[in-house]
Amino acid sequence: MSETILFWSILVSQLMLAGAMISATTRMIRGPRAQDRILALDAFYVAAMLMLVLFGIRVGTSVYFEAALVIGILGFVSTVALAKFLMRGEVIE
Amino acid sequence: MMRQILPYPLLSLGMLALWLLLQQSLGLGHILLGTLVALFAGRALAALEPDRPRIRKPLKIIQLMALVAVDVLRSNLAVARIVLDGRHREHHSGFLLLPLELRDRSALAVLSCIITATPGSAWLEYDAMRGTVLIHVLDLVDEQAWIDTIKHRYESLLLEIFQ
Amino acid sequence: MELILAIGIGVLTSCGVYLMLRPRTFQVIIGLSLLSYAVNLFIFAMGRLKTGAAPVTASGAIDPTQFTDPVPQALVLTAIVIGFAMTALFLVVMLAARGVTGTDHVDGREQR
Amino acid sequence: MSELPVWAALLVGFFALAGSLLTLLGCLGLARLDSFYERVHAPTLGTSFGAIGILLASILYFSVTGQRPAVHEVLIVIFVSLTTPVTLMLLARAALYRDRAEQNGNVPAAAFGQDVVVEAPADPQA
Amino acid sequence: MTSLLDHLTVLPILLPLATGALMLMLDDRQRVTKAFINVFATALLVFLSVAMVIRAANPADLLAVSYPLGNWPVPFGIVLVADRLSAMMVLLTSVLGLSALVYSLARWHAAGPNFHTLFQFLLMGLNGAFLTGDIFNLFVFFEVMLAASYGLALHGLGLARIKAGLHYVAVNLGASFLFLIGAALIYGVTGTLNMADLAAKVATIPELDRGLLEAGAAFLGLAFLLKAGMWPLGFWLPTTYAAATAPVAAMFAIMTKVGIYAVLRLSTLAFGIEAGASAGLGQTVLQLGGMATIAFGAVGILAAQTTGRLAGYCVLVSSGTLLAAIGMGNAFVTGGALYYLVISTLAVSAFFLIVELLERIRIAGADVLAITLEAYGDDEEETENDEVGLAIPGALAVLGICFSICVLLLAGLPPLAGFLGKFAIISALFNPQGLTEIAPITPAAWWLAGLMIFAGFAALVALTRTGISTFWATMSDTPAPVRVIEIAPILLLLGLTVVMTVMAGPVMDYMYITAENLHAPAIEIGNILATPLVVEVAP
Amino acid sequence: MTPSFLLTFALLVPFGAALVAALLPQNARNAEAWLAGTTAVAGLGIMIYLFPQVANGSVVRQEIAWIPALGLNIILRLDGFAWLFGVLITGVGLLVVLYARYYMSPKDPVPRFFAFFLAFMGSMLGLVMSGNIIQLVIFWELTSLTSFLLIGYWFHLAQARDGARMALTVTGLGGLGLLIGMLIIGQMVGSYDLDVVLDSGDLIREHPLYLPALLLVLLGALTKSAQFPFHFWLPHAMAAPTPVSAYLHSATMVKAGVFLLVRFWPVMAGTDAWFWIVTCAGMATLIFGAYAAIFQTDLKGLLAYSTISHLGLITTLLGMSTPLATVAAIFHIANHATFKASLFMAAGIIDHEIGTRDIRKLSGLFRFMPFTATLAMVASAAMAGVPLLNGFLSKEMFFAEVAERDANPFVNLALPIGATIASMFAVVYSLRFVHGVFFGPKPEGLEKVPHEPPALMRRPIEILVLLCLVVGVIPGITIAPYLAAAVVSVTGPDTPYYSLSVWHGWNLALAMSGVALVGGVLLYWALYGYLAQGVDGPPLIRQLQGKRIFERIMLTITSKWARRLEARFGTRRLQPQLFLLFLLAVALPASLLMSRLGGINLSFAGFDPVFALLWAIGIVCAVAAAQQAKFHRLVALILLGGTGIVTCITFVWFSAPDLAITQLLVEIVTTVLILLGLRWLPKRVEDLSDEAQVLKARIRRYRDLVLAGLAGVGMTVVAYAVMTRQIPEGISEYFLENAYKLGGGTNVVNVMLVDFRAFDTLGEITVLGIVALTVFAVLRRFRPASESIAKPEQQRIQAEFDDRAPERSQGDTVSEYLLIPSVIMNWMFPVIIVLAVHLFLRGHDQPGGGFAAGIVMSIGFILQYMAGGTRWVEDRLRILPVRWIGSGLLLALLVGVAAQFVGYPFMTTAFQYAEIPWIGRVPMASALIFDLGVFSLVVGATVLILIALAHQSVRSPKAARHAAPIKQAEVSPDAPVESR
Ligand code: NA
Ligand code: NA
Repeated sequence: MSETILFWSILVSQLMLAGAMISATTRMIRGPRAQDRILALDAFYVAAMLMLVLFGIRVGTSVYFEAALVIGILGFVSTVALAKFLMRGEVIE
Repeated sequence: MMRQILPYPLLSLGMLALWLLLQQSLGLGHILLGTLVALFAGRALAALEPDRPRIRKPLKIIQLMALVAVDVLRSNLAVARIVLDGRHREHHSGFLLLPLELRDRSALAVLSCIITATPGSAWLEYDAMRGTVLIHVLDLVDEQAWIDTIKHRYESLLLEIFQ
Repeated sequence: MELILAIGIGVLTSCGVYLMLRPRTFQVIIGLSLLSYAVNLFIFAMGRLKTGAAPVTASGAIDPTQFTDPVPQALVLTAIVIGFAMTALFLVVMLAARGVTGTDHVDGREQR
Repeated sequence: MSELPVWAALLVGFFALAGSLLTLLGCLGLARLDSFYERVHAPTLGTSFGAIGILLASILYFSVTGQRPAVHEVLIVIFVSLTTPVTLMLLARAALYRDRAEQNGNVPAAAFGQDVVVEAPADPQA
Repeated sequence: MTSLLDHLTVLPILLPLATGALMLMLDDRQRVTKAFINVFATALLVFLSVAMVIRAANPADLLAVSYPLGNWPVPFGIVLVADRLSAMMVLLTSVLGLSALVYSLARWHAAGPNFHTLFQFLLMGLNGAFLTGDIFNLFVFFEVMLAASYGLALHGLGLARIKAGLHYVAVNLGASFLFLIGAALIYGVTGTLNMADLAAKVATIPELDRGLLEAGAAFLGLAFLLKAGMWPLGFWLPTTYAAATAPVAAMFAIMTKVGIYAVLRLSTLAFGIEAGASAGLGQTVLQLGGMATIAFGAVGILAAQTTGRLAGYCVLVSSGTLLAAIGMGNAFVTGGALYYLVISTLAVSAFFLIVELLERIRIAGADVLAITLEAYGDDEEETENDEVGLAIPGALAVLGICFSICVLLLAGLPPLAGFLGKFAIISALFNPQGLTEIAPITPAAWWLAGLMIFAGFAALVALTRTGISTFWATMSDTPAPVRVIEIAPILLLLGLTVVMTVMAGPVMDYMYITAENLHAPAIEIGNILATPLVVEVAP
Repeated sequence: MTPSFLLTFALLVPFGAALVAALLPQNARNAEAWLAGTTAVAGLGIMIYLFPQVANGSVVRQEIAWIPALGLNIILRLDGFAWLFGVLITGVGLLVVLYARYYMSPKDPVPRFFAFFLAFMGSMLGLVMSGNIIQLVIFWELTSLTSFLLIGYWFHLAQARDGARMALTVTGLGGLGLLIGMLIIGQMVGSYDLDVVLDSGDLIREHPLYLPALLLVLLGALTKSAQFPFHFWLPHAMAAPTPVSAYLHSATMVKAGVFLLVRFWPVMAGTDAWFWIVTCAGMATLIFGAYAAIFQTDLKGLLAYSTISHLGLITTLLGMSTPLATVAAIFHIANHATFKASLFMAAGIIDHEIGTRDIRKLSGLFRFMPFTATLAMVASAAMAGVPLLNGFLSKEMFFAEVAERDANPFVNLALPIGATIASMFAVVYSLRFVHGVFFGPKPEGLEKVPHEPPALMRRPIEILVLLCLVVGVIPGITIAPYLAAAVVSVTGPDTPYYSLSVWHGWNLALAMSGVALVGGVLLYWALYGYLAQGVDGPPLIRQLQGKRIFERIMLTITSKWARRLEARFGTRRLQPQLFLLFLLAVALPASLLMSRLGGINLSFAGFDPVFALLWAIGIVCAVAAAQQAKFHRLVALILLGGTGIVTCITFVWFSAPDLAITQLLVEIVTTVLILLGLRWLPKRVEDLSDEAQVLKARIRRYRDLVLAGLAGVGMTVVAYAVMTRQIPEGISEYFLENAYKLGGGTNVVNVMLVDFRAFDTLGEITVLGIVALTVFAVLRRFRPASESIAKPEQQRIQAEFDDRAPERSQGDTVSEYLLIPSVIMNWMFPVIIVLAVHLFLRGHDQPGGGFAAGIVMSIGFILQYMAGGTRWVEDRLRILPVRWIGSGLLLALLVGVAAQFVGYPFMTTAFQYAEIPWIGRVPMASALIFDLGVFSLVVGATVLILIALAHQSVRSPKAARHAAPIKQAEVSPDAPVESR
């Protein structure tokens, strides 16, 4: 019983996250401005991170937790770099 | 002397907590190792010499966090509704210039985090000279309500904690 | 699952190869990145696919069939590192070439 | 996947679904909202209660199956809510600058002095 | 494993690595110290590799040549194998290394930072590639070698080097991907990375998987052939080599040989007579490609407008000859080819060193470095380095003699070893079962022999043209000075070819036994798979 | 001294002497001459001493092992024929040395001359004494090379350079042909030993490869002895000093060609192919050379063409394949050497004393140098075939042979007529030489009064002319025994009888001689008027200039065609190179896989919609990135990030947490890296160039798309095929089973990296280190593109804004921009450090490890750089990345070496569980220290790469200043210092 509940709820959740990632991807592709795309990439990162966490639940191991944590702690670095590039034309001054 | 070893006691404590959470263990060995790591991390931050935030009332932080949690949950639902409404809703979003009394960089950072982390409001631009901040609000029905919320719920609390 | 991954590898390869054949250095560097994704996934795939069988063993005796093949993973790790290094190198050479030749064409001059 | 009680499964499922739904809505907003400044609000759904929901599910699941409290997921929540604002702030400010420099859209002028007009960059894309 | 000699196999890799890393701890301005360390280490490397060749030639213990890294059993851990071929290649590398290094001390080592470290890392990569018995480890050492070569190819910078460097990097990155795909595919089909283990398994691969295995080998082969400069994969080579600084180009002469070595090693080990249905895989490609390379190289030699490019095309001819010879799959031909390999490498290296001195005669009095510095340097660059060392008297005559020796070697004219190498190959082509056994000459043999002769003639024509215009037609009264440390390495390299001419008998014997072992690898495969481990060390 | 040792000695002495000669001082003419003379005397002495050994047809032989495995040993072999050549080489050599002592000017650098001369002598001796046919080729080519050096001796003269090059090219080509020919002969008989070859005549002549072998050997012989149509190099070789001509172009080198014909006569002659080719070439050369000689205005040119003609005569004789003709050929080889060498020397004396060799300017010299004139006249007479001189004898034998009846009526007629005509021409050019130079009016316009040369300079001529006379008058008691020895060694013991007597009675040969002599005189008389006009070159065939044709051919082949071919079959552009690489990478494996893959069953088992959606995203991102990469670089970079994330999730999906973490981290660093680079890439704007170009580009794009598509399909098929196959029994189980037991870690991948396959990791981090150093080196002298030297547009606009607003100062915008974010970015620094330590320490047992930790640490640094800027960070943190790299490598290395000190192979690791109070069991694996090395290196390398790039922004204002055409007005030293 609990297996079934878990299976379906995780699957649906993952599908929703995949949907989230698809939305973000459309924004990444459609733009129109660079800031929109970067914003979308940031959202994409977050959805991906949550996807990893859900995957951990799905296979019942926390061995993939660090991967999610790395996105959580460091995922913003590349978006920060991109944002700063937009604002200043260079990442490190 | 103490300041050299432990320039940021609260931060180092936080790092120790981080370490222990990462290890998922409260073993003595991990506490010892974590302390070493935390001390080192504190020294590393000290090398960067950022402004040393002076926290007067640490306990108020918990109150603030609870407040924020509730607000964030509320805004989550509100924004979710707006998104679901899609294009059919009327435009309410807009910019908001907010004068602040808060000057401490760390406090401002916390405030900016709160405002931005709360769905529906985003911290755009802080003018240090005048102490004003430009905020974008997704559902800007009542401008003054927003100003009041931020000033009374968060700023005053932050002023208490940091100054 | 194998099919999806195989198609993914194929598409990444196609994009990578196509970009590496383009005349602008930046296209080449993006192509290099895509191609290295493809190649890394390909190496990884050579160990066959298993879900939820990370090669992190317990300390006791273990049953090897319960785990995925660790060898390709070790190879991919090496390949990722080397790929990163080479991307950095190519980037810098590309910048230097842009500086001295005045064009971002891979041949250092516009093709007539 | 050892013996997970039904109540826990239900709870885990609920949190996971709720979190994913919020994240999905956020990203939908990203796709559907009209201007950049509106879209900037959308991802925070995912980073706040979207993340909290899913991570609660994870905490619950591993705490119940692992027979000991697994709370390290909290770290993700903390750091995500600490770092996302940084990104958004930098990005929004950059967008503000670009919109002002190009004088397109209804963005408020710089808070100080007169709005300085400099030739707009001829780059619509990057 | 208690004596240094027990670890001999791994030392040619460790010594350069340690030296290179150690020099990183020194400030870049301590160039003299670095030069001393480097020369000392490289000389030591020569010494070690001589010991290695001696050991490989007279193996007291057949098992001593394979070295199980980390004391892990073969085929699980990485094993190093210092058989006759590997030892010979390592010796060649170290000799070239010493020569190029000494030459570079006259000026080039100061043209950019960390030259000495990169140089040692290049040696490490080369030696590792020659010594390893593991396919993926071969990839890693290829990359070490390539990375160092990228650095060295760009050393000194300037327009030509950067432009050539971009192509060089791009093309070789493409090849690296193929290498990875090939190695992975082979692993996916056979489940092993160890070359000997692979060789033992090839015959027993299910028929259904054989196509995949061979496709994997084809990917690997392409990567090797690109390094070897086989037509149509070698167009980058003349440009890159011509653009590189002289000592670097001299070292690069052996980099193509790494590709050749890998082709030879894997084709004989894994796809030799014992490979069942896969025996002789790719021989046609090698033959055709090799011959096309010779033809293209010869044409390029004639067409070359600069001596540097000419030298680059000489490399191609050498590669083509070796590839086609290996493609014959005959131990006699391989034996001759090995001799030719050593000779042509030494000759081309020496030639690259000479080319720069020739340019100096051409632009008498002009300082090459000064020109590049003026054009591309910036003022913060080091200025302290004027040339080092004593100028030699009669520079023109000595250079002329060296150049002439190079011409003889490269054109394959008597009486020097270049001729002997070609003769050994053609003689074996015509007499594949030995001189006294009568067998008809195959069309491939005719073609190859003809092309080799043609290439020799092309080299003769072009090099004579160069020599005449440099030594006879330039009326420079005051030839630019040539330093002892510039001419000494050239003399060393050329002297070695003379020694190899005089001692051709024993040297050829070494090559023939090497070739026989290569073409009958069963014993070596068995030996490697039976590499003993250190069980317990007595306190 | 055994005879065989003497052979070695005779061969080595000239080469040794050459070395000594090269080292003597520039002006040591006497010493050089003594050295060379002594050498020649020694050689001659040895020859004379050895004559008894070879007189009766026996052979002196010495074998020295060289390369037994290849059947190539040094075999010195002296028979009668080689002896005859040996005497010519040393004897004429001796005379030439004496002559050269006086001929060479004090200004000429004689060491070079004598060194080359002696080396040539040695090569020639080696050639004639070769007992191994490969060795013969070796010395053959050596004579080409040394003669090249001798011809080019006066290299300041363009004609000397050209002549030398042409001689080398032609004879070198012949030599290469000869080599192949010899290789074929070796293949036929199974040995390169000359004696074995000479014993295998029938085998060779009946072998299917006889004709190619013959053609190749003849190519060598005919080029060397300047036979038509390869004759043209010889006249141009006359740019050499006259002693060289006298030696090389009369007695020795050109004779090497006919030597070869004679040497292989026993085994190759007698066939139709031999007869037709050799005889025709010889006859054509004989007539053509003689005809051309008549019309030369240069004395040496006349002699050169005469030499060509005489060599043609010898070749014709050899072509006839009869033993008696061969006797005549050998005899004429010797005779021609004597009279031609003396004539060259005489011409040299004239040139030396008068300063010109132009017949048109010379005349009436008899009255100034009667003695020399007489000598030259006698030698010329010998050349013309006047009775009682040696030339007459061999020419009579020649006539006798061509007059022999042959089965072929054409041959029957053509040979005697051709021979007579050629002889007539010989008389004409001999007359022209004598009459034109020594008789007639006094020469005009000469700078100095001509006089006899020094007596010693004349002595060689005297000796040679004496020989002509003596042999011509009393051949039976002078030349006969030596000729007999030579002949027997070639034609064998059954050589038919031949007579050397001067008078053979009235016969056809005598009649032909008479016709030639009388006809020649008449022809000279008839041509006198034309010749007096002094037109250079033979009429009718003047246009047929071998040199010009040769040079045009060489130019066409070596420059025009070669360059065209190089361009056609090669490229210097990158795109075609990569295209070919990928094309082969598709085609070769495809050809191996086609129809061998067996059935591939499409299986949808385990299909997961989530995973499918993920890859849909990944694919869309990749394609979009590919499409955007040209004009919208930033967009491409962002989309690349999308694909990267999908890749990373895939790794997690299929159980590779380490890969996922590493991929993510590298992804982040790569993005920052490319962004750092992007600042230096000026914008690309779409340019709409002409239609044709657009069309061409489009076609190229479609072509590339097709290839890329094929590559993708190939990878898909291969990857799918392998993934769905049975897993082979491989090495992986060992690692899973033993990672903990023997490696002390539960994360098998990490144990592989730091233990099982740590050697790979060592190499991999070395690569990273090397690349960092290279990046550093390249960037140290980085010159940005001119368009990107200036500050980025954004910064300029913002600075301008700050400048205009009264209450602001430059930099306010950026500091406000970063005011709040930088606080959080600083706070993250300790967090990242803790994360790095965490990943590092857990690596051995859980996903993580030194590499991941290193990247995390460097991201921490980079984040601070982004927050505070380069100056701000470097004021606070001192990072010495190069040291990090060095110590990382050393640390990793030391762990490995430590094992060696305790007797284990390199990289053997040790681990142990230590009980530490309060803490418990702690794994202490030496691999951890190795991983620490990895960490250190990765931090150093990554930071070095990124920081080196970042530093360009700090440097760029300086670069901009540097690039400015006019430097800023410099502050004069006495100006007051306003600010520091
Ligand atoms: Na917000
Ligand atoms: Na201002």
